[in-house]
Amino acid sequence: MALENNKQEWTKGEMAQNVALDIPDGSYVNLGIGMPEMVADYVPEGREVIYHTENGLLGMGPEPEQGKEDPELINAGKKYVTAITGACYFHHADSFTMIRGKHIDFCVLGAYQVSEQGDLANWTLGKPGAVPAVGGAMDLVAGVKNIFVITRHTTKQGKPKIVRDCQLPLTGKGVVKRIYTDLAILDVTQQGLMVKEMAPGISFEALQNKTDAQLKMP
Amino acid sequence: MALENNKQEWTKGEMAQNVALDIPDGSYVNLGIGMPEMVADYVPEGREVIYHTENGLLGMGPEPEQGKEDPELINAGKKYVTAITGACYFHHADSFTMIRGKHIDFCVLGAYQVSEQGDLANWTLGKPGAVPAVGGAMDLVAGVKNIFVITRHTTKQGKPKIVRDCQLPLTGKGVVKRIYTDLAILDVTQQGLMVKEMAPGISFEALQNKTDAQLKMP
Amino acid sequence: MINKLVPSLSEAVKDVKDGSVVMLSGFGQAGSPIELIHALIDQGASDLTVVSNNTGSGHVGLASLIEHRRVKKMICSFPRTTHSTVFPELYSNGEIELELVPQGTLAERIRAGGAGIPAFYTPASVDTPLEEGKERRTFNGRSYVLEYGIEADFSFVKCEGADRYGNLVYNKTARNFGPIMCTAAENTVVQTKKMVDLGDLDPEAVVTPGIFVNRIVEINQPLDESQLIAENWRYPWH
Amino acid sequence: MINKLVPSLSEAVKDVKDGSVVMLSGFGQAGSPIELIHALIDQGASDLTVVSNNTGSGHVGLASLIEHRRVKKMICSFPRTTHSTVFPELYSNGEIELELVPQGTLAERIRAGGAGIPAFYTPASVDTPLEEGKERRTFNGRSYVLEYGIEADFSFVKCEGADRYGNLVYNKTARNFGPIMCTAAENTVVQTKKMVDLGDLDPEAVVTPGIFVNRIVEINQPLDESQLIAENWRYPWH
Repeated sequence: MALENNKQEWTKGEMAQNVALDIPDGSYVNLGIGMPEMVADYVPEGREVIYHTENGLLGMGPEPEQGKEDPELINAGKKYVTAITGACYFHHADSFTMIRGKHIDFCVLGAYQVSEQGDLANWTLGKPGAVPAVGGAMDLVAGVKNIFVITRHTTKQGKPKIVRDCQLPLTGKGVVKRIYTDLAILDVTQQGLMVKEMAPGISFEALQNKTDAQLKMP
Repeated sequence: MALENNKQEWTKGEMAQNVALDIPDGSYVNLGIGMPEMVADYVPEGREVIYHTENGLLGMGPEPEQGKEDPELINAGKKYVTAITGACYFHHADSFTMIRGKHIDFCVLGAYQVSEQGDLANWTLGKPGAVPAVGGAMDLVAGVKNIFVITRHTTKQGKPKIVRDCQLPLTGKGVVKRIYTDLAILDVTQQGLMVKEMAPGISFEALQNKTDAQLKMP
Repeated sequence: MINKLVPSLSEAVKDVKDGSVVMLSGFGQAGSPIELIHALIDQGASDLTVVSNNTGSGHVGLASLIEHRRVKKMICSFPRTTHSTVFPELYSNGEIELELVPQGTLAERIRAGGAGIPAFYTPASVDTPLEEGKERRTFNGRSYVLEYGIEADFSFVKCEGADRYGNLVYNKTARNFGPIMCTAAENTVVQTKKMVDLGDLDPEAVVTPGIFVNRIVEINQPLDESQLIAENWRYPWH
Repeated sequence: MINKLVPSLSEAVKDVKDGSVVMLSGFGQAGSPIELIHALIDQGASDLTVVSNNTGSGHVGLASLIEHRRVKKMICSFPRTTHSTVFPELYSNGEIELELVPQGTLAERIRAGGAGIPAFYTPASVDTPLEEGKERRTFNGRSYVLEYGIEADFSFVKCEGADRYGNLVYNKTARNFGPIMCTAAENTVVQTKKMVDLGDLDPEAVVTPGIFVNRIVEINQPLDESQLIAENWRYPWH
């Protein structure tokens, strides 16, 4: 959508880049399925970041070339991946030792809703009859040092995803540290949701209008 | 000591052999420090028995030749050992997964005292000021499928080691399945201590006289 | 002499009983013991409780086992994937039970079952709907829930190489739940791509020590699940 | 760029503080990071709580650290060995605290500390004097005690090979407590016999993934503790 002054909201690539810029050299990072995976494409020159995938690989590399896919080398989203030089494999209990034991520095996840207290809802819409599936999400939010969320600021129907209180079933309470949307970067603080940065051309008022939670300028 | 009819009690070697005969082909076995270690010398022809040492080796072999000792290849008693073909190494948590998780078939331990209920005291004399040391004994008796004790029937002072109730601090309660002494082989059963076999030439009365616990003939 | 190799798949799975708890290795297709699962379908045991991260795809492997109505209950973390239709349909109709477990909790419960740990505390699922019915406890000011070890009657596991003692190595991310499931079952049944001579596996690089393995069957060229699904195969084949 | 190699022992141990909790790998001599321990003696931190299976032998390594009165408390399973005199003497005089832990419980508490598990139940020590002060609970008719995870400020670990990411391999039974201690400390400091190039370690055979390691120092020819003891050496050397 076009914003004021004919400026645009951040593209998906820019959102992913915003996240990538905040991940320091030498970090161990777990990327959720979907938009979070794009973060790996924007690691700034000179930084070495190691990707963990909970199905047993530390040192996940990019997609393989066509024809070089190995059905026994996949990521948590069950996509074909590669392994970098210096990678290693391990079993699931060891993999979640890394997660639950606070060894992973950053996890980037998608969200259905995030609350101003950092509550996250991202595993089920809770519709009756639908098959619930949680995967590793609850372990990740409970164990990774920094939980970053990357998400559109509103749903396709224009409803706010950054809310006062999550209506959807929670993945974890008070777990999100920072939110990267197409409109802003928001920090979850004890004082509430602080606007760290806004997409070029958007005003605080316009941002607040698209947000159910109360925003604050630092 | 000489018994009736000029017969002798079982030698240490015979005691170890008595144990070895009761360990079937294909068993996984942990041997305690001291006399239990001798059991490995008496495995009958045609049986393959795999020895576990809790410091991280499955497939422990005999002592190395002189001059071939490796300070990084030792057993739980910190003696130099070898590894058989087909052995493998693992860390301590995995090693005690084998023990605690009931994967080891037999453990042969020494004893200060064993009670008629199968209580075992073998880790400390409980003397004031002495340094207590437990090692893996309590895990072994809690987790190995069959706990065998190999011990002299009486102390050097002639006091019974097979007792009604242990006076010494316990390693575990109701854990011993069978006791191999120089005078007899005793089964711990719900009906009490059953004499399975006696050393040649000893009478039940003589055996009972050297035993504090009540013995029964099956 | 110890030799855990058995001559056939049917021999390997012969004593699974109605009502058995069966763990199946694999994360999606990777590491899924598809030949053992098909042998289990042929064997006929039903009312099974199956522990596996997913619920299978298409109409082969675990999905086929479920489709044959052999599974009473699934214990898993992620019961739907791109090509899974069998489980969702039965679940929506209330024809199969589901115990949904966070993936790390599932892994730890299996490890605990194998390690003689009856129960442990974990922070995962606290303050979520999956906390329901669990005991909560605070340690050092943080909340945790009590979770129980899982033990199985059988584990079916796929690996890359095995020797006659049952020492195993795996391939890449097909390792996943295999090593912990090997520890947690009364009977661990393994399908290996190759049998190797004793001594061929580096003692420093063995992933599953033989003590955790009961039977091995050699399947040199296991089926490729995604290919079967793409070609619309169903087990039994038609 | 990630490069965990540090140039010196003193650099590796520089920030241990008075009162730190320090885990030391090793089972007897095998796997004991003797050079790191000597560097810690030189560094000077005191009032340490040390977690290690034993209490050292002779007057080198851990025994020397204790002899220098740097250790307030030992958490271990077996505080005496053939040549240990330092710890027993201080202990008899009430000059050092001892928390005696069954070996499997010690290993599991360290693993739990590293795995984010605050507490678990185990059957070891039930109905013995070491159950004293522990919470008992029954699961499926059997009694267990509650045990707590241990986390350390530092782990000092000896290994065989390492790369700049911190991936480690070990040698034979010198592996013992190393891999779990690597997971349980805020700072894991490793002495390796050799540094290897990235990619030289088989990804299937890495024992400690680099994520658990903070600093590495290369000690090509570590001291042989039993030889030092036989020759009556004391650290610092005299």
